[in-house]
Amino acid sequence: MTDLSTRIAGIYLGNPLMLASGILDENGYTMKRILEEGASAVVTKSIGLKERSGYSTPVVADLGHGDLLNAVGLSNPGIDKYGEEIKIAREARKPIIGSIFGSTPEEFSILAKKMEEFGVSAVELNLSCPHVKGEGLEIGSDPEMVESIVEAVKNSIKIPVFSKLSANTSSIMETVNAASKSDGFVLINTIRAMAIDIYAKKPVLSNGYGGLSGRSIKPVGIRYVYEVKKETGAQIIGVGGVSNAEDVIEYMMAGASAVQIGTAVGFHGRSIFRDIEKDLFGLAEKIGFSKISDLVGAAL
Amino acid sequence: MTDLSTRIAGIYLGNPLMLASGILDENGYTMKRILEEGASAVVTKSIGLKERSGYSTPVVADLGHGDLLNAVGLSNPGIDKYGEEIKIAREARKPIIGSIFGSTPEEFSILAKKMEEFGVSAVELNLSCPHVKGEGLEIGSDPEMVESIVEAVKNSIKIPVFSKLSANTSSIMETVNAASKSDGFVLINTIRAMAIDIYAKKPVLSNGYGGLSGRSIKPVGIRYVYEVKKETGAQIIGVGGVSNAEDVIEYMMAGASAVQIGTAVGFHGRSIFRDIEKDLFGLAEKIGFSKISDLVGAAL
Amino acid sequence: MMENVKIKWKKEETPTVSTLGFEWTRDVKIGQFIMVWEPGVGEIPMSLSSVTGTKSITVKNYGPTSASIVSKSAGDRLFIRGPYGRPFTMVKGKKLLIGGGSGMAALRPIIDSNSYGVVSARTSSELLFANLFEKGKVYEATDDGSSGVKGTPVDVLRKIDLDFEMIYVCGPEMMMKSVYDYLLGKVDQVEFTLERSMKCGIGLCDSCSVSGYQVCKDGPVFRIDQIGKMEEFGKWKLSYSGLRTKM
Amino acid sequence: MMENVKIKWKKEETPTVSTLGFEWTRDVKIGQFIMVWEPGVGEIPMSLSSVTGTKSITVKNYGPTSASIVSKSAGDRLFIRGPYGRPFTMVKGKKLLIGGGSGMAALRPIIDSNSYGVVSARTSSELLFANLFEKGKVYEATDDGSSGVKGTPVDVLRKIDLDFEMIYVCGPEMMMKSVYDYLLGKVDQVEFTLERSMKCGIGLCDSCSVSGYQVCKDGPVFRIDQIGKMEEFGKWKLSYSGLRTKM
Ligand SMILES: Cc1cc2nc3c(=O)[nH]c(=O)nc-3n(C[C@H](O)[C@H](O)[C@H](O)COP(=O)(O)OP(=O)(O)OC[C@H]3O[C@@H](n4cnc5c(N)ncnc54)[C@H](O)[C@@H]3O)c2cc1C
Ligand SMILES: Cc1cc2nc3c(=O)[nH]c(=O)nc-3n(C[C@H](O)[C@H](O)[C@H](O)COP(=O)(O)OP(=O)(O)OC[C@H]3O[C@@H](n4cnc5c(N)ncnc54)[C@H](O)[C@@H]3O)c2cc1C
Ligand SMILES: Cc1cc2nc3c(=O)[nH]c(=O)nc-3n(C[C@H](O)[C@H](O)[C@H](O)COP(=O)(O)O)c2cc1C
Ligand SMILES: Cc1cc2nc3c(=O)[nH]c(=O)nc-3n(C[C@H](O)[C@H](O)[C@H](O)COP(=O)(O)O)c2cc1C
Ligand code: FES
Ligand code: FES
Repeated sequence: MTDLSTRIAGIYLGNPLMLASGILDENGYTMKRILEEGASAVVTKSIGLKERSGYSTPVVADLGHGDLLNAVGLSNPGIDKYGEEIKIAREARKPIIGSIFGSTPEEFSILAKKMEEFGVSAVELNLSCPHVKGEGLEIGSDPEMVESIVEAVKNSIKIPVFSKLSANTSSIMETVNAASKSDGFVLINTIRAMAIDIYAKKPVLSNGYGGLSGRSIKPVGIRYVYEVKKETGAQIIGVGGVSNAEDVIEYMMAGASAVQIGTAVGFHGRSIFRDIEKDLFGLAEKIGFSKISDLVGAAL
Repeated sequence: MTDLSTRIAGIYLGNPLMLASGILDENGYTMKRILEEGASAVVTKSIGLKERSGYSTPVVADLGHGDLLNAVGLSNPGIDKYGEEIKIAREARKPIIGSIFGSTPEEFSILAKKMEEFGVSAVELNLSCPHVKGEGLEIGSDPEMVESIVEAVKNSIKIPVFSKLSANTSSIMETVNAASKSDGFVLINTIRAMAIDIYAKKPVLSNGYGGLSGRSIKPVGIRYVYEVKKETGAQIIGVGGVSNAEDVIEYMMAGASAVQIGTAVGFHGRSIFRDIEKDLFGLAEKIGFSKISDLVGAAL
Repeated sequence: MMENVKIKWKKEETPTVSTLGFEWTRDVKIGQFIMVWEPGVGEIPMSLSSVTGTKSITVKNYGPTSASIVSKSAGDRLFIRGPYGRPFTMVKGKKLLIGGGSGMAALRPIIDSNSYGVVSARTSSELLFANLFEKGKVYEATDDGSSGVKGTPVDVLRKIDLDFEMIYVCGPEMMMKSVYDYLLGKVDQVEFTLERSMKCGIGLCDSCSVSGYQVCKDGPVFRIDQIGKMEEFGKWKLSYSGLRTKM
Repeated sequence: MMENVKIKWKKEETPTVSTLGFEWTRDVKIGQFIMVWEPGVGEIPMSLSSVTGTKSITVKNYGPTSASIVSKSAGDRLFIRGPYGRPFTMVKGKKLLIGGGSGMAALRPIIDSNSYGVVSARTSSELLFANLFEKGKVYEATDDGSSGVKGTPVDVLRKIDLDFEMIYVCGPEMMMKSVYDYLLGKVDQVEFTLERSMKCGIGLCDSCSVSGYQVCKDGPVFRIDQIGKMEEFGKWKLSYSGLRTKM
């Protein structure tokens, strides 16, 4: 019997398929349902200290071919109120990973501690949020800041800490080294992008700029997973454009111990988790594996 | 009658469609044919001081959906021998832009001067080649180096100088500011990426890593064209994923005065220039323009 | 994928509601919706109030985006994407349509000679599409009693025989909750169209979810037995920020 | 898009040439080619030597990549993409096939009872597919005279009547150049398959171009009048780096 289970920083996953942050994880009931319908874990929406409305609609644009552009703008109810959603989601009795964003190491620590109190299995640091000091820059592009954040969070909680990094960088290894105290890396977040409607003569998102996700960014995600695995051997969760079983295997061969699925959940529906799981069983014979975790890094 | 002509740094283009660097521009006869078959200008392959074989095959991988991964590895015959190809291409009597790469300001100046001697209309600096000092980093991610290169080249030649920038950056404005003496910017080069064949359990390119081009990167190109146009008002040539007339209009509304086409020439064939030109005439009425250059920056 | 269509005609249905007709070649089923984008204003979901021939939306002037749509004229462009969502189950027999406010827009394409209606609104002038039912087949309910029963659709339902092959309900969630409570146990062929704030329309953002179901994708049409399993129906919704809010 | 197929059988054709058969559902026309990838070694173009039923490639052990392909066995995987390029024009009447070295691989699917062949090679044991022609319909030419005429295909052509509906030529470019020079002005229904070093196979890299035409996309099959317009044919090619080199 093919074994699809895997582990990331000691957390057992029944299959390598997790829900990515920001997709169907605002409402506790939705997360619970997604866990019941096949995801081995969910990552929450990125949560901050205070309630935020984010940008007004349109916040997403379907670009066709499985690609999406979004600028939701980190809307969230604030950490205190979000505990209620996690409580509901925990009824599914599977790992929940709390994603958090902030602008200082202190903010990240407070958020991480609250997440730990709410009973999540790990914390994911969204290091792609805007930097207060640098204009337009992400926190993740300031290695000193990244180092302080990871250190502060690691000192505040006992559960594993994952750093989610941006692909908008000239050197991912610089950020990886700065975040080396993390228990693992989540690669990658969306890529800076934009689309213009030529009839409206306007950007299609209310915010103008947005982040590209979906099929198009898979080769970018694969590259960074491969590079970081090769350079560090660290534990990695691959994200970006996973939409079928082949994509999962590709990420795992590049070095990921598990993957997260975002955009494709929208295009395919929540059944994507069960459908990919079924296809993974089918691929086991064609590719020749009995334990999927044996494939981690097979292409390195 | 719809006017499709445009200008970039004073260079007249009969239509906004140029051939991008590295695609069908190794052999002078090919460039000549492409100019005769509808491109308003061609950019040469990036040429260095000495002959280079580049990477062994596979150097490209068709990823489907109009996407391509490549790692050609800057193969070129060396600047001295390349003059012969430019001589052949010049028989078409349309602008030729000489793309050059090097690792020091001095190298870039020597190359630029040779290109000027060969009779090109402008020089395009490929600032995405590997940096000798930084491991894995591109020259374009070192602002001081970029500044020295642009300055050195500007001091060496009289024809316009375009800086072609990478999207692999946490802040494109930093590079743009460093290259502010350029007569224009060419945005963007390929995006770092990789693909693994799960049956071969190996990267599909001989070099492992490669650059993503084609349809997928268009939203990334649009974003940087928009951002740089908005911040600087500089003249811009948009590149990345242009495959039809709508894409051309989208780049122009984002701020590009002209576009370059690479990957789509392969998938569509050389006839893409004439076909897009025809479709642009068709779109003129639907969108409402009589001079295509009036659309430059319309979405800003 | 965003598309754009030219508005062919515009018709004022009530003082606050207008219908916009446009040619659109996509195949649309009754109950499905589109996302309508007003560049520079916002993007909101709208049911198709006509799904064959010239298609249409029937829009209530409510907030900024709907106001902007309603202010358009024939010849203007409408930016739309879709159609999205699961449609109604169509039946041949006698059917009852219960619509509150602009909710009648989604039900409009169902109206035929075998349809009965319960049309409700704040006041008489806002009763939408009541005139499209055959004579004697429509019941009205107004908050102010200016037309028909003074009260809610439930006040009408109490008075009529529920012998229909299918009952379709669309309106504000609290109205539907009261209809649901009344119909529960009496009939089982009922479909409700839920309305939640929608950001993406394609099952990604979670803003429209009710008890784990995405209204944009699993709905907007749900059967009464599905509604019965939704703890959040008529009780909780998430605000634009994601804050759990009592209805 | 890379695909992979399992090798069904392997047949040694000459001491240096083997044919590999595999099932592949794509529709292939005679004269088209595929790119064959040997992971860790290289990727090279190969004509299909059978285009219906079980497909095949016929490979000459030449350099590292072809050697690696030839060393494979039935059951092994072959990584391929394609088919690429423009095929031969098929005719019903009498035809002449002129093949040099492994060039016969591309011509093989044309061989039928109405085909005549001029098969050339360095030496007798390397004559490829000469045995597939009907008796008396094949002429041989070897550099060392070990079989047939000692010389080139042109030495054969001089001796025969050129009354064919179509002449197909495939082989080393200098051989084809001499055939071209000989046939020019005598016949006009001739098709040549050009061979150039190919990096991309899809019309992007320019490494296969001859006078502005991409052999991978506009060819590999060209008519004699097209060849006539190619200044570079038989004269110049670009090396792997792009250096203009005399042939
Ligand atoms: C499936 C479905 C079908 C519908 N069909 C119809 C129909 O046929 N006819 C009809 O009249 N109505 C219909 N509606 C209701 C209609 O979509 C709403 O009336 C409409 O969204 C109101 O938008 P508004 O901008 O006019 O009003 P507002 O209430 O001002 O805006 C609501 C919208 O504004 C945005 N928004 C809200 N708060 C914030 C904030 N804090 N920050 C930024 N943005 C915010 C959101 O996009 C929200 O959806 C339907 C709804 C659904 C779900
Ligand atoms: C359309 C077409 C159809 C063909 N059909 C057949 C056929 O049916 N049968 C057959 O036997 N042959 C065929 N050939 C010829 C065949 O492709 C060559 O013999 C083959 O490329 C030889 O490759 P090799 O690696 O074995 O030899 P080599 O000569 O060692 O390698 C040639 C290849 O290696 C790479 N290379 C060369 N120089 C360098 C360098 N400096 N750095 C890095 N890489 C380099 C290139 O990819 C080059 O194409 C065909 C060729 C074409 C163009
Ligand atoms: C609508 C949307 C919202 C997102 N919100 C977040 C977020 O709040 N925090 C975060 O770390 N990533 C967020 N992401 C990024 C995803 O988690 C993921 O990294 C990215 O979409 C790539 O994966 P995909 O191609 O499978 O979607 C969001 C993505 C989308 C599409
Ligand atoms: C095969 C290939 C080779 C390329 N070589 C170069 C090069 O030598 N110099 C350069 O500046 N860009 C090079 N590029 C990048 C293109 O010029 C262009 O910036 C990129 O491909 C995006 O455009 P596209 O999507 O239209 O292909 C190359 C791209 C491809 C696909
Ligand atoms: S509107 Fe986004 S999930 Fe339904
Ligand atoms: S092989 Fe690249 S253009 Fe023909």
